[in-house]
Formats: sequence, structure tokens, C-alpha cells
Amino acid sequence: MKLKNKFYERIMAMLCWSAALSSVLALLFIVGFILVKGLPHIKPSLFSAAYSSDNVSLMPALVSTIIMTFMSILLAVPLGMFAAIYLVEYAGRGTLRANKSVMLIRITAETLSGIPSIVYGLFGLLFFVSFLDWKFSMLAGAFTLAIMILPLIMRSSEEALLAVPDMYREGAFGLGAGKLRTVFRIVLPSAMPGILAGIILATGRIVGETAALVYTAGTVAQIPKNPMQSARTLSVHMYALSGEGLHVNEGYATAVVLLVMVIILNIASAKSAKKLAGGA
Amino acid sequence: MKCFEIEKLNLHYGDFHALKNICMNIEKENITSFIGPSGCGKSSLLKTLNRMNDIAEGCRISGDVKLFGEDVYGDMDVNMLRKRVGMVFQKPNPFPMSVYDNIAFGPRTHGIKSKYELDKIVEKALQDAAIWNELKDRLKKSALGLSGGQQQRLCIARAMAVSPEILLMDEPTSALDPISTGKIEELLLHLKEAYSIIIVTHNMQQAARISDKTAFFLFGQVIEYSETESMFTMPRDKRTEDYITGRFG
Amino acid sequence: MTSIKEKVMSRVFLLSALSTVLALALICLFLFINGIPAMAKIGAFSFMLGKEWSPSDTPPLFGILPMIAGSLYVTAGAIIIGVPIGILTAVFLSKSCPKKLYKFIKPGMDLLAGIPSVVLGFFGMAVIVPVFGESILSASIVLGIMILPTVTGISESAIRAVPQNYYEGAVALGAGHYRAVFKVILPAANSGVLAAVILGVGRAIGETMAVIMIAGNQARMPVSLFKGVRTLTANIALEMGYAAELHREALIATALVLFVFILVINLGFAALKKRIK
Amino acid sequence: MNKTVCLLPVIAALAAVFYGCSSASLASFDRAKDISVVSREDGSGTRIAFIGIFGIEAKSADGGRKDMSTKEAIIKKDTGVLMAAIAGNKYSIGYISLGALNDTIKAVQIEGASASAANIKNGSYPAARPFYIATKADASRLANDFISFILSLDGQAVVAKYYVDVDGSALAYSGGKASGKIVVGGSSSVSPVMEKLKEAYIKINPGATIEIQQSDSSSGLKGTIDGNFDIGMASREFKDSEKEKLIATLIAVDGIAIIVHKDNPVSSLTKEQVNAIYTGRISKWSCIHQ
Repeated sequence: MKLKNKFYERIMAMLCWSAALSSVLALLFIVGFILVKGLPHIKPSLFSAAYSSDNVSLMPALVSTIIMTFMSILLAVPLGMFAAIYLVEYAGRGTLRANKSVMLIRITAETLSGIPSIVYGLFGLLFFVSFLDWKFSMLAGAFTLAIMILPLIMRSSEEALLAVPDMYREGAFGLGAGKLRTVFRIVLPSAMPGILAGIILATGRIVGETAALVYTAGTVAQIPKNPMQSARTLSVHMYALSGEGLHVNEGYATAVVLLVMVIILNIASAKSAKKLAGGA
Repeated sequence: MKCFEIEKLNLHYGDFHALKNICMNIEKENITSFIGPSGCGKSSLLKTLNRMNDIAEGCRISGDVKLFGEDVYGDMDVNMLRKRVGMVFQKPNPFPMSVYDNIAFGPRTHGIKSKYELDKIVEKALQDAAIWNELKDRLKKSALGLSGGQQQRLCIARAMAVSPEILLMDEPTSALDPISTGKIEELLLHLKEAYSIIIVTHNMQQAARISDKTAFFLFGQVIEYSETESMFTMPRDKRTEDYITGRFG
Repeated sequence: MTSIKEKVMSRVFLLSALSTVLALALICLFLFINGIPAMAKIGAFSFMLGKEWSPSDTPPLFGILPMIAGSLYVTAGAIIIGVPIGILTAVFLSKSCPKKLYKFIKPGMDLLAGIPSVVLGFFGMAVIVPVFGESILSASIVLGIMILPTVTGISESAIRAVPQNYYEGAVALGAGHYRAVFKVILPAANSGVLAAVILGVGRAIGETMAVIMIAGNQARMPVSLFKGVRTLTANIALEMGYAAELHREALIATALVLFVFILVINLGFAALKKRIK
Repeated sequence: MNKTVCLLPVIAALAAVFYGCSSASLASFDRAKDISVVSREDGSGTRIAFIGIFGIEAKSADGGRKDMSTKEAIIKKDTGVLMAAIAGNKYSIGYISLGALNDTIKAVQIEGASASAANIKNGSYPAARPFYIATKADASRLANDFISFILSLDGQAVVAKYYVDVDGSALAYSGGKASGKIVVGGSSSVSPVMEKLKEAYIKINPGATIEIQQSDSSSGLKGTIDGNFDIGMASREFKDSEKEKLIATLIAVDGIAIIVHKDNPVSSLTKEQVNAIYTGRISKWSCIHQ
């Protein structure tokens, strides 16, 4: 019987180590593959200002990605943060009516976060592009993305607000500060790192998004002059290149740039999350 | 007859010297209590006896501990050691499972599979822990629904289900109300014939009431170790006297 | 004076919170308005259970059963590959990983989670497809890798949330490290792990870009593990660009089916979680 | 010690994957293998033209039309992804626009004629299809100006580089400098040449901005009818419903090349064989005796 236990321990140790190892190997394999295929094609021409069918520059896509991210963050962060403030600070903790509304908002947010990006793309096409007649435009893309990342920002802001100890609030109330002043002066500043981590996580999702944008922001490869113009982000650019088939190498180079952006975002998010853990 | 022989035992958590040069022998089939102010190393010594300290980060041990003559830190299988030396913790920690599965977890771990045998073990363990009639009709219910006192007696029953030779108790009643504490003390007195019991406690009346021998710890050292009778009436060391009379905490 | 500002702002906060409800309502509204008429015209049964999808023929046939089956097969494949490895990795990270190793693996998993699906599609097309062909197997492997970080991350935090004294209780009874982890800690964290699996399912069934490149997109019932299949998402993405009138509404109805699918999975899980509590 | 024990199975598995990839391309061409047929999505102009040319559709008495291609065909959404699929699968067969040919894959001869612009002009290569642009009667001045540029000598010179230009009294371009913005959307086969034409036109008329939306023929025509696009691009004949609403202008003729993997010994097929492969009547390479 003692042997059986030792056998069980040995087997489970092997399983856990192998699983972790295969996860790491999968990651190294993918990143290695992208770097091997993409790095040789990172040339200055790739970053020239204008896109043309000969010189498939990704600069317009890079600029559009930054603009698109900025627009969706501008839309989603205030909404998400205010929603989190309502859920944590204002929703009457005891009253039944408030609880029901809190429950409704929570379930809605959870459902929204589960919706596939292709369904968002379709909704964007039906609502923003044709119903509101914005046609294929950055604005339509930004609004669609804003709805997509809203639950993410709401949840991370909520967690950050809940992490703020109650004694801060009591201290402020004790000094006669109103609820609003307490929230904006005391609670938000100390929750900011957590909210920032959430925003960066959301940016990571925007950068990697394609399905939702193809049907809302279109696939035009020039730097848009105004929000109503269609534009492609880096991921959409990579998808379009693979479609045309003439510039697959530039597609891999775009993948390398995408990977670098995701790495930078992850590091920034980890840093700000650490700041939250390191004391308000 | 000795169950544990401890010679020149030193223990470090990182650079904190928790136990300094402990030498003592613990008698079989009686209750030995460890008393002393918090942080004096009594719990650390208890956790050394069944190697629970191995889990603690950065814990280094020197010197030797023998269980019935066998070196605990030698090539003895640690899981078998913990089967023979059961432990009950300060805060009751039943598993988030049914009462039955809690008790049966130990025997199942050590290879007992047949339902018939498990039923017998569970019933005997709960009867030994004097809680059978309270739980016999809710064996399938979750253990987390029980009261603090019931949960602790369940943990004692769970420990006994693997039929250990020795029971280590780390302040078992400090989290319980006086009535449950009384029940557990009565239980320990009853269990004395079957198991050697070592109990760490803050409650000196408890030590005086139920233990045969008592050891007083201070700053990681054994100040005095003798019959409970003489320890509480004629303490040899002044520091023991000060602690017993409550002059310091 | 401030009380007016207070009242106004508390309204603003409430409205922002309700914005999510508005968004969901709009999505449901537009999907139902555009999807339901098609279902009615085609006939809900022949649409959901029809085995033949050929929209450009005259008369067109709109049966999405092959795509529903395709989505289920691929998602099941992804779960079979992604969930066990994910949970085992989560146990490894939370219970038996040396500190210095953890500092590398954890950011690695976050990076794996951040890799865009189009990049994974490229990887799948260039590495997995030459070996296993455009098939359910290839799609399952790539989707398995895609949901791996999600399952690992959430399972790990669920495992870490289990109180340490359960582990000590088990070990004190003479249970080995892994027996204590798998027989006490993991069962205690089951609602967190289940949430991780449900999120994994949601992500796998909702994936489009990677699936289109490697799954073969044959609009017929799945034949074998080594043959390709078309998922609901691929069906939408492949044909949405050019679909007209009824065909376009049929695709929106496909999105509606997918949307209801996800809704059922999430609400079912929420009910299950309430029952466990 | 137990760590190394558990490294072995994982490394062995990965070695197998690597070996799997490399060995697949080294082994010679096994004729007994199934043909893996690759086709484009339903709306693609290339597909509609391909099915028309090779007769892979059945016309029922009451005017109904049924696409007879085999359901086993792997579907690829764009030209590039289809070529990558052919290049990655030794036993595959597919079709693309002649203009997109490159050295990663091999084009086979049809009825004895190799796929080239010359053979299309002299009619020996049977698989050719028109490149149309579509406009509504009320098209903007800039749109008409751009179209007149395309049909002009300079426009057709750009076309001739890749496709078969349309003979005709191609006069030098002498259009006015119209400014403003037009949107050109549609076939992914026509988009590459349209990008070239746009770049050439912008050089002459910098005031104009032309936005190109790549998708496929049917969506291009539909977008033009709906007003989303000023000019639609299609690489197939117009349906009757489209003919009524749109003015079709032929700007080029493009061949459809049947492509196979470079290691595939087959280098010539008859129209009948292509039809048999794509309707699933032939499923193994051995049925094609060279």
C-alpha cells in the first residue's frame, strides 16, 4: 500500500511538470516561430509613411491602431469606471431594490464579456455602420471595441475599488467630506494602479482584435485623416496581407511588431498592478 | 517508557533561532502539555515532532528526534510518520466535504477501499470522539455546517481514524467556547489510555487539569519539565513561578 | 449646495452602470430583428437541423446543423487538449513551482494570453496544418493552446484562494503533497476551476480568425478527426462580406444561434454556481 | 531525478512533430493519396467564373442553378490563403487568378495550353474571365474620370503588366483634374490591379483620394447598388438583377490558373478532368494517368 502512494506521488509530479513544460514549450515554439519568420523582414521600408501595394508599410496600420485604442479607451474608461463606482460605492449594500439592479448589471457585464468578437463585429455592422450610417469608419470600430472592453474595465475597476480599505472612506467621512469628494479625492487615487492595469489589459485585447474590426472599421490601409474614414489596425493588416498572399513575409513582420506591443503592454500592466499591491 | 527522545534540537526559521538546544523525553500513554508565552517555540517543537515544519519556508533543523528509537529525520517515510503521529490544529479545519468523507479521507489515503470497513472506522472514530450520536444522522451533510466545538471534535475523530500512536494538539481549544472546551478536555482524559497526547496550550488551568507532565518554554528553551503536580505547586525556577502566577503574559 | 452635485453625480454613476444593460439590449435587439425573420422564412427547424448549406444556389438551402456540429466538435477538441494541461499547469504554478521558475513561467502565460488570434492562425497554418492537415485535430490543438492561458490563470487563482489549513489538515493525516492537492485542494476550488473551463469554452466557440485558416471550412457534417469542418463563426466570417437579403439574414441568424448558445452556457453556469454555494 | 523522467515524454512528442513536418516533404509523391480539393468561398468572383468555365453547376428546368462542387472541398477566403494551402499540401489542387501566380506553386496546362496572357489572347487557353467595374448612371465626375483613365493607353499599360489588356482605341488619357473622394470596393482578385491603377492615377491627379475596400465580387456589386461604393469591382459576369441596376465596363481579361503543389508530377489536365475532380467523381491522383 505504501508503494501505491509513492507511485501516485511520482505520477502526479510527472504530470504536473510535463503540463507546465508543454505550456512553456508551446509559448517558446510560437514566439520563436514568429521571430524566425518575421525578424528578417523587419526593414525600414516597413515603417515608411505611406502604404502602397509595392511597399507594404505597416506604419498606417500602427498609427490607426494607436488612434483606435485611444478612441475606444476614451469611450469605455469613463463609463466603466463610473459603473464600478456605482457598484462599489453607491449601490445600497442592504436595500433589495439596489441589490437587484447590482445583480442585473453584474450578469449583463458577465454576458457581455462572453460574447464572441465576430458577434460584436456583426452588431457593429448592423448598428453603427448601416443603422447610424457611419459607413466603414474608425468611429464605428472604436464604439464596437468600447462595448467589448467595457466589462473588462468595469471588473478591474471594481476589484481595485474594493481593494481600497473602508477605513479610508470612514476617515474622510469623519472629516465631514461628502461622498463625491471622498470617492474622487481618496478612493480613486489609491485604486488608480488597479484601474490602470485593467485599462492596459483592455488595450491588449484591442491590439489583438480582428473579427470585430473587419466589419466596422473596414480594411483601408492609409492613415485616416478623420474618424469617419475607414482604417485597418495591425492585426487587421496582418489578416489582409495573409489574404492577398503576395506579402506573407511582411505579415510575419507585422506579427513581430504585434508581439512586441503585447509584451510592452504586459510589462506595463504588471508594473502598475505591483504598485497597487505595494500599498495605496 | 519513552515515546519521543529529543537531543540537542535546534531550529531556525530563516535567521530566527526558534528552538535552542532542546533535550527532553516524552512519556508514552500520558498527556504532556507545553506552556509558555506566545512565540516561545512550544508550537515549533510540536510541529517538529511530525515534521510539519518541512512545509514552512526556510526552516532548518539540527540535532535528532527519535520516535520509539527510530530517527524521525532519518530515512523514515514522512507520510508514515504523520500517520503514526496525528495532529489537531488551533483553528478547526475540516475539509469542505461531508462528515463521512472527512473521516474516511485518512483511511482511504492509506489504502482502505471497502465501504464496509470504512463505515466501521468512521463510526468507531466518531464514537471515540464522543460525537457519534450528534452526527450519526448527518454523515452525508457538509462538515462546514457544524459548530466550532463539533468541528474540532470531528478533526480529532479524523485524526484518530488513521489509528495513530500519538496525538499532537496545537492549542485545540483556544478558538472554542468554554462548554466545547470542557467537552474536549474530558475527551482527552478519556483518550489517554489509547494514545500518548502532547498538547500546546495558553490555558494553565487546562494544563493543570488534564496533563501528567508539563514543560515550560521561554525564548526557545525548556526552562522546567516535570510532573504537573510539582510544577504548579513548587516550581523550581523563578521564571516558571512568575509565569504561573501570571506576573508576565 | 453640494447636495445637488451629489444627486446629479450619483445619477451619472447609475446611468454609466446601466450603459452595459443598454449595450446588451441593443445587441439582442439588432440580432433578433435581423435574425428572427430569416428563421421564420427558412423555418426554424430546417434552419437549425438542415444538413445542406448552399446559399448561392437557386433555390438556396440554409441548414446550419453542419456548422453547429462543427463548432461543438472543435470546442470539445479544444477543451480536451486545453483544460487538462491548463489545470495541471495551474496546480504546478500554485503548489509545486520553485520561486525563480515562477518568475519566468507566469509572465510567459500572460504573454501567451496576449498573442492575437490572427498570429496563432498563422502559426497553426504554417506548423500544425502541414502535420495534421486542415482538420478538427489541427483546430483543436490551436484552440487548445489559445484557451490554455485563460484556464491556467483563473484556475491558479482559484487554487490559491483555498485556505492553507486544508492542505495542512490533509498532510497531517499522512497524505502526500499531490494527494493532498488533488484530493482536497482542487475539489475545494472546483467552482473557480469550473468558471475557468466555462470561459475557455466561450473563447473557443467564439474564435474566428484562427479557425478560418486551419479548419478546412467544409460545409458538411463532421466526418472524421482528420477531416476539416466549418464552425458557426467561420460560416459568418466567410460569407458575411457578400451575402444579400435572405442569405445575409441567415448569417445574422447564425450569429443569433451562437449568441444564444453563449448566453445559455453562462446563465447555466451562474445557476450551477448558486446551487453549489 | 523525477524531473528529468518527465521531460522525456514531452521532448519525444515534439521531436515527432518536427520529424512529421520534415518527412512529409521529403518523401516522393504518392499517387494513391486522395486529392485534397481546395476552393474559394461562395461569393468569390474567381469561384463563380471557375464553376461557369468548367461547367461545375447543374441548371434545372425551372431556371434553378445548383453548384455541383464537392462538399469535401477545403474553402479558403482569399487568394493568398488558398495559395498558402496549396504550397503547404502536396496532394492539393486549387485555382487562382492568373495575375496572382508566383513560384510557390505550379500552374498546370489546360487542354494542352499553358496559362499565359498570350494563350488567352489567341484563345487557346480556355479558362479566362472578365474583370468588370460597375457604376450607377449617376456616378460622380471623379469616378467617370478615373474610369476613362483606366481605359486609356496609360491605364491599359498598367493592366498589361499582369493581365490581358482590352484592345480598343486606347487613346492617351486626357481627363480633367477632378478632385474629391471615391470608394472602390469588391473582388479580391481585381483589387491588386486596382491598387496599381489608383497609384498611377494619383500621380497624375493628386487632388483625388481613392479608397479601396477589398472583399469579393458580389459584395462589390451589392455595395455599388447600395451606394456604399462609387465603383464596384467584379471578376465574373453580372447576374441579371445586377445588369439592370449597374453599368458594366470591361477593363481587363484575366485567366484562371489551376494550381498544384510544385512536387506534383501532373502538369496537364483536360477541362473534363478538372470538372471530375471538383465534383468529386475523381478522388485519387492515381486516376489521372499522365
